Amino acid sequence: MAEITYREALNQALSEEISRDSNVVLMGEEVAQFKGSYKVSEGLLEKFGSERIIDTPISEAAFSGLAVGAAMMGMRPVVEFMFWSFSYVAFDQIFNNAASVRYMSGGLVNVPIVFRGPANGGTNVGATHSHTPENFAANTPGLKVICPSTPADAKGMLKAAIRDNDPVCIMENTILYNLKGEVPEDEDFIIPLGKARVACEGNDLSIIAHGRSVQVALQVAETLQEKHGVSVEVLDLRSIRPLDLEAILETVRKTNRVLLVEENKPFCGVDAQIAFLIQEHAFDHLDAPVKRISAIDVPQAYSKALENFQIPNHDRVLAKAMELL
Amino acid sequence: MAEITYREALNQALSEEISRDSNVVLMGEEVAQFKGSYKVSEGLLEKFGSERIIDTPISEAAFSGLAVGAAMMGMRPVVEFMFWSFSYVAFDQIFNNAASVRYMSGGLVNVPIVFRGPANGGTNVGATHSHTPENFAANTPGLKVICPSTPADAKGMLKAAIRDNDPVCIMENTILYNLKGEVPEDEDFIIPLGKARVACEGNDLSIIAHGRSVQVALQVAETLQEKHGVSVEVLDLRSIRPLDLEAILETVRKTNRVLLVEENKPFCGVDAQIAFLIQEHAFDHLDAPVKRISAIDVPQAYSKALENFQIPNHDRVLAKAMELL
Amino acid sequence: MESIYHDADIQKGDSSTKASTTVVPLPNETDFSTDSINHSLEAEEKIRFFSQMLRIRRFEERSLRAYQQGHIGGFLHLYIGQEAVAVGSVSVMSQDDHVITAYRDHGHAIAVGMEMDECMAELYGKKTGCSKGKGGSMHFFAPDKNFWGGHGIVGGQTPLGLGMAYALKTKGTKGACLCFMGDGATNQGSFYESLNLASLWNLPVIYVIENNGYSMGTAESRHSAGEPLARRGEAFDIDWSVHQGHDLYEVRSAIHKALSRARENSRPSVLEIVTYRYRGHSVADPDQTYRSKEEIEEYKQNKDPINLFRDKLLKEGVLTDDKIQALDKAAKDEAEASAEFALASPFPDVSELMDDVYWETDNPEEKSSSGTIFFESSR
Amino acid sequence: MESIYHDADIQKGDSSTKASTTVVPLPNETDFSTDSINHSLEAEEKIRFFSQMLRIRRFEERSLRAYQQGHIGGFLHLYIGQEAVAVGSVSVMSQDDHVITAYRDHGHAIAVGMEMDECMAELYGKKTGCSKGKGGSMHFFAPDKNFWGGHGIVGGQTPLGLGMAYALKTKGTKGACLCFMGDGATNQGSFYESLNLASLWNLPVIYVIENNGYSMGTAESRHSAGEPLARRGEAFDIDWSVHQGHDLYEVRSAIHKALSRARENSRPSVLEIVTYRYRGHSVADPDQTYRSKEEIEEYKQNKDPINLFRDKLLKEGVLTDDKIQALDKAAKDEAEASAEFALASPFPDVSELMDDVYWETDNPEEKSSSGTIFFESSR
Ligand SMILES: Cc1ncc(C[n+]2csc(CCOP(=O)(O)OP(=O)(O)O)c2C)c(N)n1
Ligand SMILES: Cc1ncc(C[n+]2csc(CCOP(=O)(O)OP(=O)(O)O)c2C)c(N)n1
Ligand SMILES: [Mg+2]
Ligand SMILES: [Mg+2]
Repeated sequence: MAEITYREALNQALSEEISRDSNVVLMGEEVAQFKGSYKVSEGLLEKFGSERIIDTPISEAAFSGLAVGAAMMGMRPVVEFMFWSFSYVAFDQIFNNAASVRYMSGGLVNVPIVFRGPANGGTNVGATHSHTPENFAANTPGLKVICPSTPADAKGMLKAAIRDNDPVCIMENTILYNLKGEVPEDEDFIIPLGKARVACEGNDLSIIAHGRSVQVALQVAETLQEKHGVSVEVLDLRSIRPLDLEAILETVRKTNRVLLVEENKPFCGVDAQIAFLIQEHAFDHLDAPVKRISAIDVPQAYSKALENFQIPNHDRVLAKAMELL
Repeated sequence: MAEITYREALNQALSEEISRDSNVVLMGEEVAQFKGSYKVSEGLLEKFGSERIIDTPISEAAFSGLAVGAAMMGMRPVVEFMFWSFSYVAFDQIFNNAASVRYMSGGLVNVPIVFRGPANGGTNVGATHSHTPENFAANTPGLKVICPSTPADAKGMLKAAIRDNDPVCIMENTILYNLKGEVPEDEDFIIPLGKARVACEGNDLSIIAHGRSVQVALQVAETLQEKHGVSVEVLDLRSIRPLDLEAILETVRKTNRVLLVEENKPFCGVDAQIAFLIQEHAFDHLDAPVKRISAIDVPQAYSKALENFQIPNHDRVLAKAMELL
Repeated sequence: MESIYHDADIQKGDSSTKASTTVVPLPNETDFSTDSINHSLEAEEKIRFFSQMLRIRRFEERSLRAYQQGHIGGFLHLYIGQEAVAVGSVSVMSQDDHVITAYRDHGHAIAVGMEMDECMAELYGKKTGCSKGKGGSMHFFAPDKNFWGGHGIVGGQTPLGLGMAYALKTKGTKGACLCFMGDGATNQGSFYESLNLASLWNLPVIYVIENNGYSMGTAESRHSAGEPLARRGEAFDIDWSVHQGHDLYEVRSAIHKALSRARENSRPSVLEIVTYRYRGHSVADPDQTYRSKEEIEEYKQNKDPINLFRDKLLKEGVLTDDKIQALDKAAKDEAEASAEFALASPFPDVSELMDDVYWETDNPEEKSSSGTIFFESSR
Repeated sequence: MESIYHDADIQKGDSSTKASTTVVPLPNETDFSTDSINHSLEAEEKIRFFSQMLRIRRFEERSLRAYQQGHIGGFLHLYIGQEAVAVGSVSVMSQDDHVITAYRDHGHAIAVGMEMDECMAELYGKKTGCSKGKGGSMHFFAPDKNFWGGHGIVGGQTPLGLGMAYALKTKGTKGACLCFMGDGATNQGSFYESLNLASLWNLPVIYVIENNGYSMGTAESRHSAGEPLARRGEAFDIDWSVHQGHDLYEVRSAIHKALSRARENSRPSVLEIVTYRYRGHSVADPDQTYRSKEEIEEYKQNKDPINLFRDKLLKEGVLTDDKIQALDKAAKDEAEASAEFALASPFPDVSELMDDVYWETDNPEEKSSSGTIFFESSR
């Protein structure tokens, strides 16, 4: 297996699926000539031409809706948002059209589409560019939502999403794009949606996270092991909807203490729902209330002095974990 | 005190505040000549003229943004969405501009604006017209969110919202518009945001709800009292952000059993957050896991045979309450 | 003979009142019957168009009664008065062409060939409805008839229609997408984003603005600056034109020309078709604040598309009074039967509530994902 | 003497390379210096405009260096090459007129009179920044100078600017709002919704499209159909025109005319001002895929707004080489000092993170609500 970056993993997934299925196209701002704002689509224009790798104007509502319409007719578009924050001007097209056309047509019409792009803080781009709407999407029946945290997952889940017959929202992370990891080269390497991953085993405390917070959780687990001899299990949700509830309950039953970590703002963040599910289904297995660390509850701050503290960083997560022990 | 409808209560609040403060205007589709799609603004055009009661084209993004811009310069616009569902084409203006301009300007600019309109199911208008985005708004620091459930609250809280210096989202309910109740005539009758209301006292079980679900909860409380001799306390949240956490914890400490009811879709609904807060702050006071009833987790169905079952109705809430006893 | 238009009587439950049958003199307009697309029509086809318009009207009149009787809930946006637009447009479509529209979709649905039964049953929220009762009045679909739906969010279908045109072009099909929209819908920003893309990428989409003069209770002059609305295409280098929607022949000519442009040059068009709706915006609209009874009457008298086409066909000798009576009776009977069908049909069972959300859960044998996908659905 | 433009050298950390001082011959263009708004200018004013442009450039060159040195994070969108647009526009504003713009906002900020110190400190994310370090490069604000911000979402400011014009009109102020935007921003739907409202309601808003030819890496011809972009106002009955942005006098004339139209008739305008950005879209843009070095050089050589204005003033005898040197030194010193100020300033403390979200929590003595408003903020 080769060691490649998260960026390259996405690139491979796109390249393989665009090769495999003539219905798959990639569209978005600067994805072709510019190779993608984060170079995720590097080389694809050269390989597949401008009919398959399509630069769009800054018209998120129109190109998202266009892609939904094309998907209704059997194409399988991958729509890149330069940031998920920019999907807010296309909100209706995603949350009404992509999400409910199948239901409203009594199942006559499918929408096999992928919306993807980064949704994260931590790069000092301020409030308007740092939204993490995985909770909004997962609130919406009809949509699927995934947040891969490793290069292998990025590849395997993007491929699964493209082959999926339902609309899938993929929340990536600009900071993860440079993360390296082993990624299978197999062209049918697929990570099915809805399967969580035990990122590290442990017995004393479970940290459940998604997206880049998984990496933070792993660092905290290391610190806790080394400095305090505490054994932490880290569960990477990977997929928010569908959700691997079984894996969640399993780790809770094992450690009886849970810390949830995410970059979402806290009120009605994904982890509010996870916490509810845990207390509903594993109430008697909890030795302490479920705790959470989210982004601090203010619009994303620009200054790194503020933002580094605002997102769930090692120290904040560690401190909260200690409260649970 | 006069008995008036929720609709009339809103009308009075608008009328009084528009009289009181020359910066207040009402704008939205069909609010003037047509008197509002639900007649909430009946008589206002005649009273205040077309400079204060303003019909807009179907341009939610532009008129929401226009109102935010005007608020930045000191006006206090009340923006009506015919349905909150239609705010999805104006999402960016509300969730970025209204919510974060104050923060991004380091506090130099305020946005004293009210966005209001109905957000509910139950009237057979289907998936695209039945969104309940109070969870999206409450997830967003910078916004305030309220869901009045009675005529008195509708009046007192709308007046409070208009006088508030921050952006307030009011989620009303088309089915509540005809609800009657006593409403003070006092022109300074204000119900401050962030105060919950014990809608009925009880000892055995707490049902916590907001919006029309409060009315459903009260009916269930009656049934439980009459048929099963169970004493239910119903807490009406009224305000989602700010949230009366104290009142929530108080009723939990009193009854030790909690059922949460809302019309939101369940995943990351408001009640996911309430459940989390309860287990975090009153873990030891819970005799059973917190339970929830939400809208059934599919796009809103058109057929009344489906939708009447989909929204939290008396029987579904009752059955869930029984599980808790 | 009877006047075709009598929905005012419907409210009293009487659909047979006699009214004047005077042939209304046409205003001084271009005669589109000589246009080759119309000139070449067989009598049979003309009769079919006439009958289609009639069927739409009778269907809607019947649905209005059902609404008043409490069988239909939610919204009901009637197309009565605009029938020539849907029928004329669809009549020039090839099998490669596709249609998408807004919530005022019954006319387009019947014009593309949907059955009254499935449509009426949908309005009744029944399991036999075209969308199994899940979509309702605003959300009829028939992909097998190239009909991609009614859509409830104003303007929301304009990017979808663009996507259909894009898919057609990408797949090498020589078809176009007709995307219908209202005058009020021109105030949604996504429409302009779509115009730009349509022109920039040479997509075969035709935006048909059915300008009935009102966006709900707001007259065009109060909701839009600049006339005519179709001119909004100009700055994007899109061909545009304005047409009279009460003349089925004119509609056919206009759409035919735009379809050719799409087929031959893969270029978009913006067509504004001036028309009128007789009923309120939806059945809930008391229709008292924004226009006069006279205005409505005047249109009914002078521009009713069905009356006008009937008169043309009478004059051409294609139709006779008897034939008209027979067609009308058939349309009414069909509408009545559809109401009976809808009434007799079962409601969907709550056990079906969770079907049709995800393709995957509906096709468990091909399911590739795992995990929980519905939450808190406990009953 | 030195060429004004030398940001290419900046990357090498050298800002003093000599270059040719040949006065570039102007292409055959209208001479706007005879226009009354320009003709009547005092020498002092002209020098101020020149100095303003220079100050913007030196500020941004310095900020670029700071970015390269790691003092600035996130995005940095430089305005270098476009200075005459902001300075020319602001120079004809009255105290009743207001400005709002997009994320490329440093030029407008300095043109309206914001201090380099507060701007540079904002870029550094410092407490002394104009937005206390909370907004960053894209979000400068100075309401006391009628400057309503830089806005990060493309096109998102177009309805806000409309609202400012609406507020001005409602309050009876005789002012207008200048809403700046890029060529790429014309592809956002909210812009068209705003145009319609501006015209329909006669609002004194002026949309100034700073057409620098590119939306990030996408050339105008690849992002927009139909030329010129300003024509997009026509179908809404809005006056529009296209101007050259390298000529400060032309910018002044154009904006002045639009401001008069706003003031006197309360009518909107769409002005397209053709300009060019020398640097990449943001500092992160390697600027290698979408335009040639020659294209950039050609503009720098022939259309640099500062060089051209300098040459005009030299010819008019308003400026001398010495004076230019002195002004340039002052601008550089000021920029340098602002970098020092920013560096020396403290970062905001995390205890201030929750300030400036709600007016109410910042004004506890006037607080009217109760309850919990921030969640899970435990540290
Ligand atoms: C985004 C959005 N805003 C508002 C509405 C409510 N609404 C439904 S139809 C309508 C009027 C549309 O008028 P027009 O486009 O002229 O179509 P017509 O009804 O005349 O066919 C309005 C305001 C909606 N469905 N979607
Ligand atoms: C809605 C939205 N989509 C995408 C972006 C990312 N983005 C920022 S600037 C930009 C290009 C804008 O070009 P233009 O309007 O011409 O302004 P310029 O940068 O040339 O000043 C893009 C795509 C954004 N900020 N907002
Ligand atoms: Mg209309
Ligand atoms: Mg540009």
